[in-house]
Amino acid sequence: MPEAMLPPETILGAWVAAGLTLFIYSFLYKDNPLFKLSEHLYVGISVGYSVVLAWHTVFLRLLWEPLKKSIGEAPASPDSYVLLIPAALGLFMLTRFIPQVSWLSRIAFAFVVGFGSGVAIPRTISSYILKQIEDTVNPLVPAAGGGFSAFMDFALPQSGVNTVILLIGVVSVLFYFFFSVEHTGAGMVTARTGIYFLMIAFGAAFGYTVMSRISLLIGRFRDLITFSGAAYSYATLVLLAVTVLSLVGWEVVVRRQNGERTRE
Amino acid sequence: MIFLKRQLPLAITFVMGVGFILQYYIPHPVSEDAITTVSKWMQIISGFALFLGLASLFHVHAVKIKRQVPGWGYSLALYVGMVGTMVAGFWNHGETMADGGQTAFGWLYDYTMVPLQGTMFSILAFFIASAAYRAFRARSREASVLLVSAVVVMMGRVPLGQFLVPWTWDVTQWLLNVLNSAVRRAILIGVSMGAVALSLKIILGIERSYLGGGKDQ
Amino acid sequence: MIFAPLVFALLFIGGPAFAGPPTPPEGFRALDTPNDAGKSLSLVWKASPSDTKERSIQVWAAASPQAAFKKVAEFPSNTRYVKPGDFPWWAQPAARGDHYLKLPSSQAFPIADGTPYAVKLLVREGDQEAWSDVVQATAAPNYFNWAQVNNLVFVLAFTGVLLGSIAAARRNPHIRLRRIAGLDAVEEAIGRSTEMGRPILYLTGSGGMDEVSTIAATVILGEVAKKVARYDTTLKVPHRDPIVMAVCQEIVKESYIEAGRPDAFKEDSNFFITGDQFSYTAAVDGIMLREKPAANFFMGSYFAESLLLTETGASTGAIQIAGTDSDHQLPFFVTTCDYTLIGEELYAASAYLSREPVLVGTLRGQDFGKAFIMGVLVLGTALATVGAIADTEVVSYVLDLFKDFK
Amino acid sequence: MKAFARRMVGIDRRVIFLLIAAAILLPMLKPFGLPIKVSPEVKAVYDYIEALPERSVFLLSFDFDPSSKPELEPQAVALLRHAFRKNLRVIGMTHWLTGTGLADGVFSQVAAETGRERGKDYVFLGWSPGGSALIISMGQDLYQAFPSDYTKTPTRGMPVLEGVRNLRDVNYMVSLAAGGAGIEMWYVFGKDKYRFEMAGGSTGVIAPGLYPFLRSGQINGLIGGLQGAAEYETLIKRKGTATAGMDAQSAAHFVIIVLVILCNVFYFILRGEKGSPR
Repeated sequence: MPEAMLPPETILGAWVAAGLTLFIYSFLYKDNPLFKLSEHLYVGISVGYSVVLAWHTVFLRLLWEPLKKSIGEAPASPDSYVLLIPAALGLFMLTRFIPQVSWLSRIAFAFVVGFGSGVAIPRTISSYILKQIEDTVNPLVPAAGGGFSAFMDFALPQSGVNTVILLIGVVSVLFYFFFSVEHTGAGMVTARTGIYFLMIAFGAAFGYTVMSRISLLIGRFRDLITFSGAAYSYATLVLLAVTVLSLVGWEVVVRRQNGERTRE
Repeated sequence: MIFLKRQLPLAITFVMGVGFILQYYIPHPVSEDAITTVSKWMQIISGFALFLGLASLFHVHAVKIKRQVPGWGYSLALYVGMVGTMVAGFWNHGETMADGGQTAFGWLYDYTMVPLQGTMFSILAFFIASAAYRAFRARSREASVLLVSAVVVMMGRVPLGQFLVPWTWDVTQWLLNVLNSAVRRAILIGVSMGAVALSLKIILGIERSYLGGGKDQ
Repeated sequence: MIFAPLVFALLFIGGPAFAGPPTPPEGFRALDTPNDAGKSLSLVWKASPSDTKERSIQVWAAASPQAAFKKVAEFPSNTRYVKPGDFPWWAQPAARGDHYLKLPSSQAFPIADGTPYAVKLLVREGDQEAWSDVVQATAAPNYFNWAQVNNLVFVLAFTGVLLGSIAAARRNPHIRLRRIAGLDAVEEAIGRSTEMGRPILYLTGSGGMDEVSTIAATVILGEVAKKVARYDTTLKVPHRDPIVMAVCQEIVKESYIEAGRPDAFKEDSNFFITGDQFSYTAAVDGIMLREKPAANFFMGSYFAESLLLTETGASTGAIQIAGTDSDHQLPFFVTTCDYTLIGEELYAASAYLSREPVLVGTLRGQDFGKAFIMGVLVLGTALATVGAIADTEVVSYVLDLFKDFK
Repeated sequence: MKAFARRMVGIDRRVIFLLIAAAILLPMLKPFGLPIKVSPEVKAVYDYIEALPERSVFLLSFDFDPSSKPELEPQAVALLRHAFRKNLRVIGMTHWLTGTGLADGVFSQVAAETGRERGKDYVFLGWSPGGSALIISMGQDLYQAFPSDYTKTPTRGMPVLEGVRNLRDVNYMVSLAAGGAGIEMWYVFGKDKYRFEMAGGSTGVIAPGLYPFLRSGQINGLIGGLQGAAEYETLIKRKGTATAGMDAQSAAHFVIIVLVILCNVFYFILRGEKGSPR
């Protein structure tokens, strides 16, 4: 072998990763125990991971250490204990599961949701409404001049013709989401235009999403190909055989059981 | 008691909501300090909230194992994964790397969590293909428009498409920059207005379902 | 403000003809930066026809007129103009076309609130230079950002419209709302399930009770449950969020009581699976394959799981009705479901079906808002075009109202 | 003819799954290397970083987790290579708890390959909860929001953070986002108030939804999906995993396009028939 030997934990890792990947892909054949096993493992591991990191980041770094420090420096000052307020609210949140005191959790929810709503309102208006209006309202004649050919430049997002199309699009789609008037007459034309705009955008999003999902598959396949090499003692190939054989075995057992049941 | 259970939460929501709407318009350092402090508190509270979801998961699977309902073995696997990761994590003090080498916690992350999560999402690639085959039909004029636009973008966003049908690249750029932007913007404005309306209703106590159901509400 | 165009005109008439020796800048003054948190000063001076790239301006500052001055900034004299869009007309520290420089506190020159500082400018070209007078100003934090007052007006106006339309809807909840295509299918789907003797599956999405889409989904669930109770079909609602589940349990129970079938209500029609995205999806897919529901409802907000759910549902031959404001998943619902409520149609559907005054009123309020914005977009574009053709700044008195200033 | 079409419409979807797997696997084993065209929105990000002076502060937020690794990791690697080559000071962080280990790995790997030092040339702050609240907190005081970095080293006094008090001192920021907590949040709660220039890198799923922000200048550039990463790799003239994946991407897209066309052919053949598939 030309390359240096890989450390044993890397090889073991490759076997585990390749195995779990193939087990999950077995879902494409049908729902089966291998898939269920790896899926439950996945949930367990991700939960465990979150717990560990949350503990270290929230409790130690944001709560425990600053509290210890401030109380150590100024034990008499009430300011040193201010972090106990969010800690208490956090604990209130957890009372959700204790019916006798679950009302305490409402206080915590009220605090969080109240803050969230208050903070969101002016910022939503600024970024999602005013800023969007600002960029849609543009003079139809290009500021730099250039005449009709500049106006008709489709490639330039800010050109006159694109400003007009953008305006028609925004207004017609907004009109489609207008519920106080029935879509008849001129309203129908506008609403239909809105639907066409919507469908084109959905199509574009679909195409873009296809790209995204395929990329993920490429990423997984790349790992599987790497792990099928000699350096990893052909992990992918061996495990592929194991997975297929297990699925066949499982099929046989299930069919036999079903057969017995029908005979009974 | 009724006050504590019913009015107090609504009062807190109102005070917090109105206070932090006004905060936005006040550049004074006092207002800046207020948002700094409370944002930090929110960081801590949202850390606790994480445990809310975990607790229910814990409960659901504990019940399954205790009653030995069919498939309880999978719940056991879930527990093994969770406890194993937690033991490794606390043992390594939450570090994935130590002394230039990988810790057991880091190993678990790299070789179980990363492939499992990635694989789960990549299954969608297969489903998207079968959905395209089964559902992408020119049933109506709207459906045809959707279909054509999807195909053009699929072509325009990859080198092979740009190579075979060069105009798809420009058309894709235009679709995304102009038509798509227009639609997204309209949806954004509409949905934002919905979100602002909901936030206002929450602050004013008109909408209170976020507090959860229950008889004492 | 009115002479802003005049300054521009002067600029154009002037040109390089004026290039004499440097003169002190006209109208130089210092002031506390308006609408900020303090610790910063603003400098303003008039534009001059002799501003060029070669002529530079230096800013010198000191703690008092007697103290030693320190150079804090240098730039060409034809930069730092107040440009349209920098400030709204109702909160301009300087006229458009004037020079404006914000001098924040820095390590080189710290500025404290409450103490006066002295500032002067040096105009320089080649080895020739001219000093301005020394001006003084005191930095202070402000209590209100006037540049954002339009934002606040919108918040207040929208609150008023919202409360007004809710009050109107309380008096008359049967305000006309336009027909929504997917809704007729709800009845059809429930009817079909009854005929086939198969259950109905209803999902409320991935969001918590603080999302509009989830609230709409629970309201629609209430209406679906009423019909289900009347037809005597089975309803299954798997959940991802314990709070949403608690709310839905109440809602379904009330619907059964309202439909006069409290006996038919089953506590376990709402059940919790897990908060995890893919475990939940796999479990729901399992339910679809095993129990073959005749109708699947997907309401609320969704992420990548949408296609896994609807593709499996389509393969069992169920009627599928979706409604979501998650725009990134809409393409998949539109292609794989029989009917899809797009974006706000979901909110509208909940109001339409329930005729709940708060929901109907909110919908009306949002419609007013949208009508207003549509008007602003069309008239604004017209005004901006007129402004560009006539080369006038007057239109900005209107357009600035709908801009986002910081 | 109709019988054939009917059979094809009802074909087992596992056949389609196999086709897709083959379309991806074959070009990966035997790539054909088509040239990659660069879009203006990706070029904008590159140009901005290119124009930054040395030792400027560049904040890179990893707002994704392993589920989007194949799309966003190549973007992160390309951006970091560029930033380190330009000798920028890089601050890394993440809003996604489960993406923490991944982000740290990317930093260590690219830093090792370019010889940059932790604490001096870059810092990885790790994860902290709060989302928008965290951004506000960072905008006020970075050291309050992150008292220590991912390796538990105190952030105050780190050479890489010299002169950095809060988000106002950041020269450029890029959020690599896979969803909710990402680009929009950074804009609304961060850039909007603390005035730094920012761009976004995103998965293909959310990219179309970000175009309105690109148009209005709320973000100055956008790197979309694997194609975007490949474009960036082309710009920094260093081919990586994204460029390598584009052939497989092309092939898979074409299989899907052919499937869509076939589906419509069969649909039209069967259309007149009674009880045709919905």
